[in-house]
Amino acid sequence: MEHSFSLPNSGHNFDAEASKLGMWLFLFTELLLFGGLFLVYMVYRSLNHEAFIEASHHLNVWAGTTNTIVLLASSLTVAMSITALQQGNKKRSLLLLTITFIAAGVFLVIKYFEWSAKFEHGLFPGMEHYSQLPTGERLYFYLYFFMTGLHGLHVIIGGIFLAVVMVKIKSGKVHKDRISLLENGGLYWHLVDLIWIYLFPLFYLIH
Amino acid sequence: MENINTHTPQVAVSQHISSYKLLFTVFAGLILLTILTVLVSTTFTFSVSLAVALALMIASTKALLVAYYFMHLKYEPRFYKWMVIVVLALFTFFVIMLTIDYFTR
Amino acid sequence: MNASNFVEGVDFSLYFIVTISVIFLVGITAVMIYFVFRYSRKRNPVATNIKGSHTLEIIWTVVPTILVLFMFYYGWTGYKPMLNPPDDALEIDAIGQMWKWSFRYPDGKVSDTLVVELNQPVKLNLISKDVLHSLYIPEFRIKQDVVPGGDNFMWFIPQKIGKYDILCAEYCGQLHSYMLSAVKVVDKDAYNKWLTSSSVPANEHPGHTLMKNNACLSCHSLEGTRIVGPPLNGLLGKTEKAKVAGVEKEIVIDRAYLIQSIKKPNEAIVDTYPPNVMTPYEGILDDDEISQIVEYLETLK
Amino acid sequence: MTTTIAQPSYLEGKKGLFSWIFTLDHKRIALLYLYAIIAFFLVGMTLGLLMRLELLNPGKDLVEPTTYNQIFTLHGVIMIFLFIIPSIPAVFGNFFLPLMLGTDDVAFPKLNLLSWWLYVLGAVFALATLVFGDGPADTGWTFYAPYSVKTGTNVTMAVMAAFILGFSSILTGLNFIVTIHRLRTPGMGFNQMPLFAWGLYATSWIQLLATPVIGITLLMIVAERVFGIGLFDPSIGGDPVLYQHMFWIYSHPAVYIMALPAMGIVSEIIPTFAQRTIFGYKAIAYSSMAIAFIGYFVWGHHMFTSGMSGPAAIIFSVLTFLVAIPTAIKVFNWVATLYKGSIDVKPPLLYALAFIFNFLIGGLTGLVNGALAADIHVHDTYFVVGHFHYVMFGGTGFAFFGALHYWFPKIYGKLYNIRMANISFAIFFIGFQLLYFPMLVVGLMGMPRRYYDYLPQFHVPNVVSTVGSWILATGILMMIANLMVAYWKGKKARKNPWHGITLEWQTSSPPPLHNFDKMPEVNEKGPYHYKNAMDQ
Ligand code: HEA
Ligand code: HEA
Ligand code: HEC
Ligand code: CUA
Ligand SMILES: [Cu+2]
Repeated sequence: MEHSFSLPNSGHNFDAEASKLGMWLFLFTELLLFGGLFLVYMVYRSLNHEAFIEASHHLNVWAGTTNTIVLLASSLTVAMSITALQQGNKKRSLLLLTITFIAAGVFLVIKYFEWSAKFEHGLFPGMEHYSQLPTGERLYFYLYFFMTGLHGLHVIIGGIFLAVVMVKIKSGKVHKDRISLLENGGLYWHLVDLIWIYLFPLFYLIH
Repeated sequence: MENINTHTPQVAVSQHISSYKLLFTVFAGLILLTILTVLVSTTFTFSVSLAVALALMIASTKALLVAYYFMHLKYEPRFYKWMVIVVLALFTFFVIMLTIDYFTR
Repeated sequence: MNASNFVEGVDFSLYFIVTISVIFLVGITAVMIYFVFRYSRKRNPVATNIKGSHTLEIIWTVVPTILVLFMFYYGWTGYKPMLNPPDDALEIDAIGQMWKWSFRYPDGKVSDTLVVELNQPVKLNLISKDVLHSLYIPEFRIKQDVVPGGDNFMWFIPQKIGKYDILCAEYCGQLHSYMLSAVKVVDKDAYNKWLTSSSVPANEHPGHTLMKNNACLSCHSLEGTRIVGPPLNGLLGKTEKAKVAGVEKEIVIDRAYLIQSIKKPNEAIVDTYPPNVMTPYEGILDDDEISQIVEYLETLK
Repeated sequence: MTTTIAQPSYLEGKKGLFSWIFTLDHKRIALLYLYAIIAFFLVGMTLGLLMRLELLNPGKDLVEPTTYNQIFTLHGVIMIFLFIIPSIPAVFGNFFLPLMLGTDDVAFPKLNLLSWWLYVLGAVFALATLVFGDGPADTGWTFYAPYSVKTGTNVTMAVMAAFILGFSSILTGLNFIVTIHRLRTPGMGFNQMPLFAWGLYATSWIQLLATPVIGITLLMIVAERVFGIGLFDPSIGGDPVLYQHMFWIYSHPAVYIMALPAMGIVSEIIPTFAQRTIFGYKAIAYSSMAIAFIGYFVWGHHMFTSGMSGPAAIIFSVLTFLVAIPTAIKVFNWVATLYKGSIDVKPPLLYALAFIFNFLIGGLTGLVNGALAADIHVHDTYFVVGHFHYVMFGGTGFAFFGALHYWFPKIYGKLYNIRMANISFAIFFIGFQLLYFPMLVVGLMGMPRRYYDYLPQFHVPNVVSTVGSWILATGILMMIANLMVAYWKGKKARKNPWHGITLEWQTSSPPPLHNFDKMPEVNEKGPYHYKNAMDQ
């Protein structure tokens, strides 16, 4: 009579709490990945203080501010789309995610223009102008490209993640009672935002 | 650690639903803080360390808002908050140790 | 008498820790073996469940804590003086580069071996021209990394006449284990005599001297054997294959090429040799010195 | 009562290569890791043997200097990233964590498979350096800048390998944390968990939180090599010492990734063979967490000679000594567990006792390294090489083989020849001491590490050491042969040959596909509460 029992807590059963916990843990690794870069930034900024201030003048504060607002707005829409789906409003949820998606695009386009401006001025590591910069400023630009580049990569990954979620919402695989994937996508997206919240003052706002 | 988990996880986890209004309020706060930090850095001249401290404080407030409301940290079990605190403490320790080395050379 | 003023502190911390360690090692091992025999299944067929003891836990937390704090303390007292060189120390630049030590004295004299005067404190300013090295004098119990761009130093008082090994203790590439030298501790008279004597053989070409002093010879032979870099004899007029900006080219070696090869070796990488190994000597050697070297190279067949 | 229809064992189920390399079953994944890890272990050891041959006499014996440098780098990279870090968690953690928790798999089986594939990919990268570019890296496993940026060998690929393997390690850790939090069987709280699970739990947090730092650091090295100019270059205001900080922020905690699971194994083996409850369960469990936590803040002890500031050196040294305390607590509790036990001396116990002995020597020499004055003398000498082989090989390595002997009957349902196992253990142990003790001596005499050639005064200890390596090799090969013979024609093992009482012994040997035919019963009084020694 005992021959069919199922183990409790089986790994093969869906466990929403587990997947959320897993996502948070993953976010911690992402935080420390950037954390490593922030440590390097901290040390080099303290060793080359003047140079960092000087170099930061090459950045456009308005572009940075706009991007900050764009990213914050996209975070808002993701959070709202979760609320929408929790309330069972699939359409609105999809709409909000679409807006997020577009915001991600806008962010990347602005970043693209910023980067190409720097390229034109030859500020990319290894370029002519770059190698004539005083010491310290070169570090700044190296870090700038490395950190915003890695962040941009995360924006792209987050965007893909959200796109997958959208498809699954459409096909009904992700819905009101099984919302984990959307929540995790949201968590990831907020993390991307969180990191930018620090990148912005550290690179754009040193005066 | 004991409080989360253990016995009946298959039951759907209770979901907190954040109202649109709350989310909007938080967003408004975030925008205000962004404007504040830009204003502070472009219009006033502080001593360097004060400026850095201010910028980081504002950024951290923003981060806290995002984590607390957008990421639903506020509604998570206590264990999640502990994890976040431990991770941040860890990073802070890294910062402190590096600072000790570089500033006492 | 110890070889240097640091031997006592370092050795004391070592002996202190080793003694305690041996006591613990022997004690724990003995108890372990005794238990295994005394409570073997044959002698003790039924075990007693003992869940633990707070008293014991506290004892074996507190006792080691106290012991390690002493270990720390003696480590610290042995180390602290290394940070504070006396003001009257003689300052010598110790230059490390792949794979050679050289020592520059205040009056400009450059030497491969470090010669110091008995009981006269010496401070070595550690300068690296390429990668990390570490200057290690085992008998003196001192070691300090030589960091490019850094300003590390080490100091000591030599207390015993003799000759002691200098080793490189930080991995620095192919010939790391051959980056050896020696420190010679001599009395005042011998030191002064050495300082005023010239180490350069009278009829040596100045280019040759420069090459000796700048570690060229640890990578290049002058008679045709391959070490790390290509042999440097008979170069002028020779054709060889090299990669220029990633493109294979045939190059006829002339004066300008030699000068460029010394200033910016990475502009043209000789076939079958690695890039980035040779330090660009631009800024290290001035134009006069480089032309002296090139002049000397031209004399080699 | 137990009239269950027995399921086929996990080994019998589906056949064929694909049923293995794409399996989601944690037990099969564990075996995939086991085979890969043993293979790399043999490669790494062969390289070790080559080094010892080269060092038999001063001067050239066998290879060129650069080749030697590449050999010890590859040896270090393989041993650290491909053998010892994944070893116990990925093999025995994967296999036994779900069994010990009384559940049927880890939390994310697909992620688990992904970890294995990342491991394979990383391994391919590491070995590809043999073929592509200008040969394997010759930087040492520490990849210190600026040499790692300058050298012509294929550092980029080696570093990428470490990066990928890091991700594999992170995902394993993540999986285990969630498994432990979510999948314990009813009735098993954290304090009813076996100590091996505690060890893995502490380890997983290190894997999760420390590994990303080295990931990013290694990416900086790659970027630096690709753009030819970079972050640790003093000529642009950078600082090579910062690289060391970043490297050790991970790599010191990583040594506890290696040690904690091994300590978990020892905490399993000792109570089983003493047939009594473990002494100080909570002390052992929580000291694992303490080691993991304090272990994050001692990285600077690898850099005492780098020109670190005095105050920083003091703090790192004090913390280094403090991290020894929780380890001491464990050692004392293990020894106390033998007291009034009913001890059955079988090969797994021998390995566990050897672990304690070797780890004592390794740990106590670690204290010498941690003392500022003494470390100035012994840093980067063979004393350090001796220290870390004692803890890594003498400690974790012995625990790995102990675990293999302990769980072999459970994994394969076969029993090995105990006599042969004892003999090979003895040879292994003696060879080990002969190989590594002279390193401590020659280190104190002042012989630096990573030396292709050495001064004549260091000759004798090096000869002893090389001879030891042959004896050790004999022992290991005998041990592996013995286990292979058992695999092919060993006697069928009983369900519970050692009379253990953690949950993995409640299922058949080898376990069925879904781990348990019958709900496992949790011992409410704790995982090691033996009712009556011999009643199973
Ligand atoms: C499994 C891996 C492992 C483990 C567990 C340890 C454990 C320890 N290690 Fe080790 N270590 C390495 C692997 C490991 N190490 C490696 C790989 C390197 C070299 C890396 C490289 O450069 O390539 C290294 C290098 C290294 C250094 C740098 C040396 C140098 O380069 O100059 C130092 C310095 O402090 C150190 C210290 C310690 C200490 C204090 C412990 C402690 O955790 C040990 C604690 C244990 C005990 C103390 C024994 C048990 C205690 C008792 C029986 C109680 C009685 C004792 C007391 C009185 C306290 N280690
Ligand atoms: C778990 C980790 C681990 C293990 C197990 C070992 C095992 C061994 N290591 Fe280890 N070693 C390291 C980790 C490890 N090592 C690390 C991290 C470094 C630092 C690297 C660096 O500086 O960057 C190092 C450095 C190092 C050095 C210092 C090099 C130097 O500084 O110049 C030496 C020197 O003797 C050495 C020797 C050995 C030997 C002889 C073994 C012996 O165990 C090997 C014994 C050999 C056998 C048991 C062979 C059995 C197998 C066969 C005979 C082959 C059969 C083959 C097939 C069937 C395919 N190692
Ligand atoms: C660390 C090792 C190293 C040192 C020190 C070194 N070189 Fe070189 N050298 C090389 C290598 C490797 C090459 C070949 C790769 C290249 O062309 O850059 C080379 C190439 C050269 C060449 C071009 C040879 C040819 O055949 O075209 C010249 C000339 C030269 N070195 C001169 C010098 C001089 C002069 C010094 C000292 C002032 C010196 N080198 C120091 C490693 C070294
Ligand atoms: Cu210079 Cu090693
Ligand atoms: Cu360490």
